[in-house]
Amino acid sequence: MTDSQATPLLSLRHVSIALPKGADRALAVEDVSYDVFRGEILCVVGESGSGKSMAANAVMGLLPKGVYTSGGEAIFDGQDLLQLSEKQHRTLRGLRIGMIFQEPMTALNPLMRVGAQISEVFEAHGQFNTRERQQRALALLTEVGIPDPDKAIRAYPFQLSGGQRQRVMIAMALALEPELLIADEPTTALDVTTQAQILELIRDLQQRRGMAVMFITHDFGVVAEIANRVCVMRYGQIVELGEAEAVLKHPSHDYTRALIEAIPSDVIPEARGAETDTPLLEVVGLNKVFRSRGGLFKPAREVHALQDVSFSLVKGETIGIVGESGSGKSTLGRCVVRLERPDSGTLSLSGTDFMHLQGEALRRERHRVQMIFQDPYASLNPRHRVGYSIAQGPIANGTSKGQAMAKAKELLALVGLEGTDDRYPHEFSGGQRQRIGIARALAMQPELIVADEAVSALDVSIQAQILELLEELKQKLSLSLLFITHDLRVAAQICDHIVVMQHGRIVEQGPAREVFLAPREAYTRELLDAIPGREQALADA
Amino acid sequence: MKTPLALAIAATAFTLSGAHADEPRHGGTIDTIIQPEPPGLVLGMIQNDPTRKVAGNIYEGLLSYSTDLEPRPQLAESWDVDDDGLVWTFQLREGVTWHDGEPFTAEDVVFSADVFHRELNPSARAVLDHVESIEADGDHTVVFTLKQPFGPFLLSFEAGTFTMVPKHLYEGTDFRDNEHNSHPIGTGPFKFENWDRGTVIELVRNDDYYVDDLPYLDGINWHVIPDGASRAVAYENGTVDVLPNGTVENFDIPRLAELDNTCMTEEGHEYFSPFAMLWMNNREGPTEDKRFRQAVMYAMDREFARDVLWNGLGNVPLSSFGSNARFQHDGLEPYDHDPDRARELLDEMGYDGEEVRLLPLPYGETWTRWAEAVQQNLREVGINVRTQSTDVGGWNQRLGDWDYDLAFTFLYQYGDPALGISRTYLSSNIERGSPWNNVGGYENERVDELFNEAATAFPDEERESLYREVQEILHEDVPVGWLMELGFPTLYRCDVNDLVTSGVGVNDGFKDAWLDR
Amino acid sequence: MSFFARFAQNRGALIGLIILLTIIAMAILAPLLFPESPWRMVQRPFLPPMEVDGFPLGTDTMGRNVAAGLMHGAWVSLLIGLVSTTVALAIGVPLGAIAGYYGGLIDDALMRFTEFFQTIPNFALAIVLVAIMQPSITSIVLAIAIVSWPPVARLVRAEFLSLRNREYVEAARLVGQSNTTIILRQILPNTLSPIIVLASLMVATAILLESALSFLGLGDPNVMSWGYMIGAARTVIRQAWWLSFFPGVAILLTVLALNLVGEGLDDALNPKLARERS
Amino acid sequence: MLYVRLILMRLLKAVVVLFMIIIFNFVLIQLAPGDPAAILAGEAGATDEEFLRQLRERFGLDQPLYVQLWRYVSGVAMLDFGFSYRQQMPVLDLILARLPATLLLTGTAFVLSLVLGIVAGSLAAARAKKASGSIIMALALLFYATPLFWVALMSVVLFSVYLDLLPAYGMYTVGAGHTSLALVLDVGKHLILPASTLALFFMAIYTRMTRASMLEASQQDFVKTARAKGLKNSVIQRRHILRNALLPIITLAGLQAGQMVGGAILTETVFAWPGIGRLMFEALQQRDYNLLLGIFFFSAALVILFNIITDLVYGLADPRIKEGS
Repeated sequence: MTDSQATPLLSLRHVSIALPKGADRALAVEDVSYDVFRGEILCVVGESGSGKSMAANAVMGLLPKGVYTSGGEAIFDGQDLLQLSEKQHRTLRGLRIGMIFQEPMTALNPLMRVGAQISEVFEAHGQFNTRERQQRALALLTEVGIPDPDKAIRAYPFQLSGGQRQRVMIAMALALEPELLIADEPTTALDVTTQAQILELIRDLQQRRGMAVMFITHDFGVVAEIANRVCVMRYGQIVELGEAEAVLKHPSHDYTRALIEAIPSDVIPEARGAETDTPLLEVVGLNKVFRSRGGLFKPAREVHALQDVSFSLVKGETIGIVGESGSGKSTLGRCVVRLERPDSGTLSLSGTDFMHLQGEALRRERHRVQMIFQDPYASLNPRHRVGYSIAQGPIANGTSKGQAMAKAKELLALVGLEGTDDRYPHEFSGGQRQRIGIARALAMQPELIVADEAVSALDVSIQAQILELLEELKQKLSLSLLFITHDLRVAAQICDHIVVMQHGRIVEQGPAREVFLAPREAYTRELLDAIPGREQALADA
Repeated sequence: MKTPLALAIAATAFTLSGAHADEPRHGGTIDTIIQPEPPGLVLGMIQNDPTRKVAGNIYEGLLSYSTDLEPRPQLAESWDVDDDGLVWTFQLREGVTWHDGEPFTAEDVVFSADVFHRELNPSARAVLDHVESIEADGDHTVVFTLKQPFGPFLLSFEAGTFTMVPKHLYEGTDFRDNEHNSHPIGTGPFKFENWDRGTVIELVRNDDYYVDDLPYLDGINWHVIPDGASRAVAYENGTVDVLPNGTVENFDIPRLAELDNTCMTEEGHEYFSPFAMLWMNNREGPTEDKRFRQAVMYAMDREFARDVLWNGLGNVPLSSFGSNARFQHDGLEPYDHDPDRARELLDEMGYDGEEVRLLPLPYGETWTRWAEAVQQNLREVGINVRTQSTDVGGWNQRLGDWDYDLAFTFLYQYGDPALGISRTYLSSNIERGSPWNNVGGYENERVDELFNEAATAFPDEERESLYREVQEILHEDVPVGWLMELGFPTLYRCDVNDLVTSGVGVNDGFKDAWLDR
Repeated sequence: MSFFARFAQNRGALIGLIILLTIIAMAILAPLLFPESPWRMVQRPFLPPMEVDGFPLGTDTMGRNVAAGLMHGAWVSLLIGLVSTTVALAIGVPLGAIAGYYGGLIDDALMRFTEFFQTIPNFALAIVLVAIMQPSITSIVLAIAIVSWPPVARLVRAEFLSLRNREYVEAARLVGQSNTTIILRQILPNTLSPIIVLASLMVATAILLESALSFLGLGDPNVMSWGYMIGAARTVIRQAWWLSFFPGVAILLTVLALNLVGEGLDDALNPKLARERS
Repeated sequence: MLYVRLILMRLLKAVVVLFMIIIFNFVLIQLAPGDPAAILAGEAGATDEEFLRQLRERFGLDQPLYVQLWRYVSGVAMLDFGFSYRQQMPVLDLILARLPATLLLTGTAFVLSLVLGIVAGSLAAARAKKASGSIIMALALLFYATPLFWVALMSVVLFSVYLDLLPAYGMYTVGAGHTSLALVLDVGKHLILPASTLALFFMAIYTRMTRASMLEASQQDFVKTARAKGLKNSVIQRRHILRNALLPIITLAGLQAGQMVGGAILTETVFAWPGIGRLMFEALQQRDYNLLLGIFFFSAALVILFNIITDLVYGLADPRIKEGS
């Protein structure tokens, strides 16, 4: 697709970007060189901290405060972008280089109508009169495929869904038909089906307009989906640069290989037989409604988070609850551990009614079900040493402090963090914290562990390690696990059974293999199809 | 036989008080200050100081008083008393009208005294207790018959105490709810015009005033300015021309008095002659002991208070009778500032350092400072004093409930011991609930006897010897601390002439005042 | 970076701290440097500053040493600021914690209660309370505390609301810790930094409030505070500027210092914000 | 329609709060030593039992407390706030006569402080790293730390006494008989010192708040979006950062607006401004229960009104609230 002989639209040469003093390393980006050509999509891939976004920000002149380019050049249409004044940069931004960002929720001004925010781009570059700007905005919204653009143009961002907002962002970035579009993780915060649509849109627009796209992502699936060329980064340096297909199929660098291998494959392990038939957890006809109280301007609202949800889990089994945001999967998990109280239905644990327990009685029974949380940064009290964080559960349940602390040390060793019990959470990385969270759950010797998006916030390589650890512990301790995730692929790797949820209802449930390889329901299929890079992967398999 | 006591014409009054070569001129409005803002302007219903100041120019009494406390004609043209001192006959001035045009007659006097004041006015009531009957004899004669002679009777007719109120507007109504209360109607030289609450009370000239030519001024604006410093500024920048006593802080007086075209007089307070005292609870605690009370007298540096706090104005009293009260005994040994003597007395009584509570008077900064000075004086002789700050409500309550050890106060002397002094010492005047009676709880039979006899003795020579004996006993017993006879300076522009011509100062002073501009 | 190093990065905070320490030193040294009561009338009144040895700041209306008053006043003003803040915290923190942690009806009831106190204008309420209890150190401290706890309660409630669903709190709930333990050990320690910052500002506000009350004549007559000194001096502001000037500057500096220190604490306790701010 | 109903609900709630405030204050005032009768009698310098009895009977103070409370509450329910003991006028008349002065003073100070505070705060935020920004903040801190009454006194001495530029006290020139435009100018002239004194402190608060809020808003993602569009910095500051930064300031300003009534007590006292704050202080000193309760009622009502207005304004400023459904 690419004509590598042509002059690059943007050419980075030996770019180095310095971090402020006190950061974990001196340079965010070190001696990076790559080109972006007209009509191609270049994916810059890397895990968090790889510096993949920095060069793009430097190109836009949008480096965070305290961060500055310390060397190299970025030639765009004959001029070095790194040498431009703020004023010169401004005339390029929006007009010749557009940019979209990761968080569609916060990237739009909440107080301005969508139309006005798009019109602003024309205004910034002194183009058209007010009426024409509105018309163009409308045309753009139509082009990016927003349903009911006449209405959307007058809408405020909060009235749009995440995907719609990202479309607005794209409309804004493309308003003046820039030659280069920089997309900084534009789909990371979106649900998988929405992600597929947005990727489709970007590719479509890129081809129609023949512009260059610099697409920054952490996800090799996405790379497989849209990239012409790939630039893999680690610790601020390029580890591999080449045609997408070549890199994906024959990665030359170990790191790239490791990253690609870390993606859960579509090879589904055989289901293990359950040890017994007696259900450990029985959920029958569970319902939960959230009611928000009205304010001066807000009428009261009701959200049916769970509707008639039934499934059961046998001891030693792992069940995956899969769904997109708003599907009710997390509410289900929280009901099971009784952080929420279901409105009706049955929830029993080894025969005991777990739903109607209250107060002190509930507190005494709580140790039976534990949870591993999503956000490794929020799940540990920053003011407690991790050993104590693990030990406080047993202490609360009557174990002596000395014994509990000794047990905590053991558990830390078990999750691979030997001798770290007197450190504070901020001294650990995200993956390590997740290990501590697991140790904390294990400390209670629970009958059931609920893992709520336990690996979603982690980089893909770390994600693989944690999944491995869980698998290992499952074997060793014959754990029963309720694994909640938005990622059907991850679920298929670790779960015996899969429950697919949508809008608070169970859409489909069954053995992992079946659900994954031969889904019965359209929605499940839709979910599977939306997984980026799946076609590639299937083709490989 | 009737003895004419006085017969003078008001119009001649100003020639007595000033040696101005110029003839009085008509015209001009005077701006002055009223502090605090009065609760209302109906004298007789309200007798507090600000009401007296403003309404003293609207209402009048039968008599007014010179700065020597000699009675002068006002609404009464002349008066007689019979030889027993029991039957007093007042001849009223003819042709006097109320501000609404109705004539002023003897019926108004009888109504005011016998009905209105008996119901509403505690200080008038104290005098009326001595009165057997009040009768009108035609339109212009009123006869008061007393139960027994009452020495200070003729001093009781001042406008603030014994106001004449219009019978035709008040008779048969609920006095306190009368619609005219918001627009007072008197006979005085000025008429009520407007009261913008929180800002100003405006009075205008009464064109129908019964003395020809008077008043000279077109009106008086009484400004309401709550902050002392701002009041001083108002005078400095020329907004107001007269600062009646008590309107600026004492510390400001020397500075303001130095300003160009500024005069100061201390006259015009003789009728009230405020006497600052320190209540000492005679019932309990260390203050129950006479020696302790004497020690307090020796410990206090009263000269310092006068010189520093009151800028040398006023006068340290020898004993219980002030210099403006009659019958003062000047042969007593003064309680000078003598800390050593105070310590001796405390040792002698065996004072053990028990805490003594001191209640300052919540009437402004000078009083607060004074309490601080006294506190320090007492501490220096070893008395363990704790000051209890309070506001007017708390002060009233504490004194009324006798819940104090030492407390500041000041009392008007009203020109006669029977009106202003005996009330502090009579045991019959001990009653809970009021801060103005014998709050100290002093009880001495002999003192009671002497005061009662002296009040009704006739003539004055008789009274004098009784009062001498009382003063000797009180001087020894120290039922209260005698702090100071307060000076009440009035500051004014020198081109305001004939401002203070009576024993009540500016309260009725604007009648004769004129502007030389 | 250590806490103090972060604090000291803010130059203003460092200056504030130095001023504050100086004032505390003044308060502590007062009885040593001026062993006599500051109420003692020791020289002629209205002595201007620097005129007579031993009276660097002159004397007041009654010949009392202004310098002595200022030093002794430091103690009183700081004490009033600290104690009233402590009392306000003692009311506001538990209320806010309970409201924020339990939510629902309890929260509703407590917040209505808090709003109720905020509906009456602060200063007016303080005046009424002092007048009713009669002016004394205790009543002033109480009145200041009573009018200043609602913001504490609101802050603590907001913090608790945002923290109570933090995953570590939920984890603590799941392991069976009691509500009391969770409130005291899990959440409260994590709300400390905003509380400390607010408290430093409250001390400043309390000192201002006390001086305003004193100005209206509602101070304690037994203790020499800066507010008292200004209140007493306002009537002679024209003759003796130094009487209100020095305590005025003292209040100003103290409030200034407390604010600077508060900002420094804020920076030091919230390193993320500090970086953005600089 | 929905708004109307919700606002009605708010008003209903406000009525409940107001009655609670009445009862609270009623009880509070009863705890104060002394009563209005004793004080009135005390001022007269002479009193006797009869006089006190008359006054107490007249004021209804001889009744049991619950009867007094019931009478008062039922009176207020009929919008009858009773009679001022001391001023001998209906409380409502007194308050309504003074309220405009306070509203004029606090309103002017409020607008002044808000506008200047926001302008200064935005400037300081835009120049956060420059000397000019630091100077603005230093001044704001200085104003914040300076006792209000001290500034008031000093400004009187400076502007009124030494420079003789502005009137030191009062609301208008007494006896000048100004009408229409002249009166407006006269009142305006009198307003300058008290309003700016009162505004100074609040301006300092708004300045600091605006700056902090703007710095926080400038970290938001949409600011980066705006920059990516190529918008000028000044446009970003105004349209994106400031507008979002104003939201918390609206909340704060709503709270402060109510509190200003209380804060005006000092200003009104020093400048002899015939407002409600001064009236309150006097009523308190006089134990003029009805008047004091009436003033508390009205100032609380003002606070509640400001809160409702704040909510409405917030709703207008933030579409998420207005159009959230």
